[in-house]
Amino acid sequence: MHLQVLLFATYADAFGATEIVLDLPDGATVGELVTAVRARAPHAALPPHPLVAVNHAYASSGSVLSTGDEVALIPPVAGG
Amino acid sequence: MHLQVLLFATYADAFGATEIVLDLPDGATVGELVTAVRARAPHAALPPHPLVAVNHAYASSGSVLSTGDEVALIPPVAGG
Amino acid sequence: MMRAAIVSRPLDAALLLAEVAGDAHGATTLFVGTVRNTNGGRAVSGIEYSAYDSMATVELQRILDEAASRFTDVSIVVEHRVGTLRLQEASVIIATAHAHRAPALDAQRYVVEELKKRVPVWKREHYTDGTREWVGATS
Amino acid sequence: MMRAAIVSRPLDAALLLAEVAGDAHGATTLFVGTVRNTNGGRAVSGIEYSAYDSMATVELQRILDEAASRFTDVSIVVEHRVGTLRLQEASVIIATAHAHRAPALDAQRYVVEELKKRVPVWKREHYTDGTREWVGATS
Repeated sequence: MHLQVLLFATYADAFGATEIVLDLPDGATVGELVTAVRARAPHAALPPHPLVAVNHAYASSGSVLSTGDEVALIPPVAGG
Repeated sequence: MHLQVLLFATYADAFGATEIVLDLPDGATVGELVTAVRARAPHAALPPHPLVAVNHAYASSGSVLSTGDEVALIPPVAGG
Repeated sequence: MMRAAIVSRPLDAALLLAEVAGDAHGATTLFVGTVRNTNGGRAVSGIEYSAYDSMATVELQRILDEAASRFTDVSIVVEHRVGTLRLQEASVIIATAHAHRAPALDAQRYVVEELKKRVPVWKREHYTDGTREWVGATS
Repeated sequence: MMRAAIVSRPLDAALLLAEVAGDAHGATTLFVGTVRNTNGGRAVSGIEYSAYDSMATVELQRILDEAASRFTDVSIVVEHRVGTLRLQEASVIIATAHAHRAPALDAQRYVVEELKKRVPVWKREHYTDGTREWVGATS
């Protein structure tokens, strides 16, 4: 399945993009998505276990993804 | 020594006055003043150990009073 | 900036906020105590606040001095109003500011709690049935 | 009254105070986060805030829902601004109100702490020497 992954702040800078598209097997998990993202830009500053949001909620690395999910990699937040 | 004692809120209502004058021996303490005030209006709603302020600071019952001190009996506070 | 006052005019939240503001501050807080419409199940029409003005001012100043030593570099302005207030009018406003949020919030809490315990101010509630009563407990 | 928003216009403390006001409330609080002039010893000229807007709004709403269940009958309005802010401009304002002061203050603290931990907003500081840097830790 194709998944669009949103990038913000330092992650967007590291990848030079605010969004990347991945092709993952059906049933892939959040953890597998992170591994695929890191493989794609091995030198980028993406930690092994970044915060990930799926459909606007934080998701654990075991969460299973579906086509159409809105996935986002969330750098350490600094609002307020 | 003559001492003026300020009364507020429920205490003022109980005594029907916002100020009373007492004649106490030199060296009288806050505790002795309270006893004298209670003796003067035995049926008024003044508890045995009311808060007392001397010169704008809370004082313990053992504090010794001097002529010219500003003494006040402080009902339970309810600001804010 | 540290200032405490007992006043007999309406309180203005925006003025107090502006008074503690400064570009070294990252966090500003406000606490506003207002007259609410019920207490203990009775319908309130207003509250009459009275104070031992001279001592109340001194006691508020002592609280600010304590806050200044606990929360280094905090700014605090507090005003307590006396007189008869209508529903929703502010009886007390506390504004605090600090470089960081924790001391700004801690100072706000410290001042409101100490004020409630120590500052010689009293209130008599006016009820919609025309009766009035001194309120002993703080709310 | 519960409302959360990510906005790109200046924040107005007086409007948020008025929005949570009500004559059943005895206590109203405000927390204002502002751009301060230094961080880590560097002179700051402004801060650029960005957000994952859609999720930030949802996450703020979740925090308000949690506050509503912890602090029954609390009113809360929170706005976080995005864009480039100058010194002393407000980046976030949280207004809370309740019949009693403890839940109003506790809700204020809860919302600000959870917001700092969970809401996807980032800031890049602009320094007076012309450099810029993403800020990882909250202040």
